Amino acid sequence: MTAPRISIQREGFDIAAESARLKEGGDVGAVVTFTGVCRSEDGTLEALELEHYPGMAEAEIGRIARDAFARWPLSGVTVIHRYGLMRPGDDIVLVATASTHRHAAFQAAEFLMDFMKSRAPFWKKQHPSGDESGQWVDARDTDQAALSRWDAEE
Amino acid sequence: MTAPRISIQREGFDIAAESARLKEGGDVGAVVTFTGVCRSEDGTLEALELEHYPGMAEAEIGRIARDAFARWPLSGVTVIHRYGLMRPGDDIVLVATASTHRHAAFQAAEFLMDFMKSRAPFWKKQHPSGDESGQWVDARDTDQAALSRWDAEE
Amino acid sequence: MTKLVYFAWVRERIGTVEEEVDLPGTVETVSDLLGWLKGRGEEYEAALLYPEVIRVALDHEHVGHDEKIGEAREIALFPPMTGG
Amino acid sequence: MTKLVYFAWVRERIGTVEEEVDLPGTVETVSDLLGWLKGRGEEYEAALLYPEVIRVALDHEHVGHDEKIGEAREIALFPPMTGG
Repeated sequence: MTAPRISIQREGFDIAAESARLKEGGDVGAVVTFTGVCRSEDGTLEALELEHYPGMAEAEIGRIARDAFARWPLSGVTVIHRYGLMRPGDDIVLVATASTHRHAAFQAAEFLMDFMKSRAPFWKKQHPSGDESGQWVDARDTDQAALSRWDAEE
Repeated sequence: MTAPRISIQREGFDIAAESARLKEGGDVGAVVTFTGVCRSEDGTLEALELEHYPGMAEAEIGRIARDAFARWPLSGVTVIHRYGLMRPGDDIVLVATASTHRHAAFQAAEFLMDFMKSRAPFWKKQHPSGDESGQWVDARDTDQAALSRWDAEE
Repeated sequence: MTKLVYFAWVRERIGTVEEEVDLPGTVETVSDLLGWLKGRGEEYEAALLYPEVIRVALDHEHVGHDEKIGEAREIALFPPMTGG
Repeated sequence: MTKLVYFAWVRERIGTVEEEVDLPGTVETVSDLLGWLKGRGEEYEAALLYPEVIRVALDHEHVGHDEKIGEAREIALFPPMTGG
């Protein structure tokens, strides 16, 4: 296990570079990446604003990553979350996991994303075309429910 | 749904380019990639030789991809499998899925990999250091078992 | 003095990014804090109308409403997270 | 004439990549084919010693051993796959 790489940043990220970096962490057989992308909501969305809580965001993601390391045999974890203004098609978040075995890499990536959705201190505000002030995205019950399944497993 | 992109090739692949291509397929919110990497087997492996059945490989992967499209709301699927001689750290296979929702993208990628392992006509031969003739990798019961869980789900 | 920081629509409704406050001795738990803040004016009342949805972090750690505030130096109030 | 193609250690043991054969009328199923091939010489016997592990594809489609060969033009024999 190497320390998780966690970055909260305004800039985009390079999924190929992040994947290559993870491969250096051990006798890696599987790398799984999840990229969350800003949707156009069928063309109605002009932009998405992402606010976060500096300091706590890194701390909370660190806790989630350490939890993943404790649950699965991982050789590396990378989490990059962007903030600021996103346009449809822009990458918002990257979760990447590396392991000797594919099942661990898949499970850990899905676990990390489920927790990122409801536990990392980020808030999305949608700006539909023609709506300057925008509206805050409501938390979804399905995201909350997605967390509970990890209690039963492993 | 767009047609799956399937490629059986000797050359490596660019995970960032493949991910970007998948994002063009619709109102994508989630892209999941799985990269299978040649392991060093704790330093004992010099090379891995990958043989395949041309024609059938494309056909069988196409069937698996269509099955994934039928099970989950996907906007795109990419499968690239390399053949030839691999060195430790080389990428062997890429499975990438795109969807509006993260759960579908994760599930479909894992499904595709489980089927690729036991159903796509590829065979691995390990060449340990100092062993010119090499030895064929045995199929693993755990890979076979991984398929059966998809019967019960969805 | 305790630093209070606000995010998303909690920040917008209160109209402040952060402030330093002198908490009275009666404010022991997170729940006490939410009740006390609500009495500080219209903006606070609008932001904390439904206190049960407000999430709170003490020094960067998410806690429940019955948690004791203790020696926390930075207390954050925000809506349910919608990241990822 | 039917084209037979071999892969991995089946190919190595038989010592041939592919060959054209004239299947006798008694060979109806995949299982019949494996039995008939086994009688063609030592190499075949070595390759097909445990016929139950041999996988077979008719015209690029994976089939069970009880499948009828029918009009298949290309029949492939190989060990369990180990891709991915």
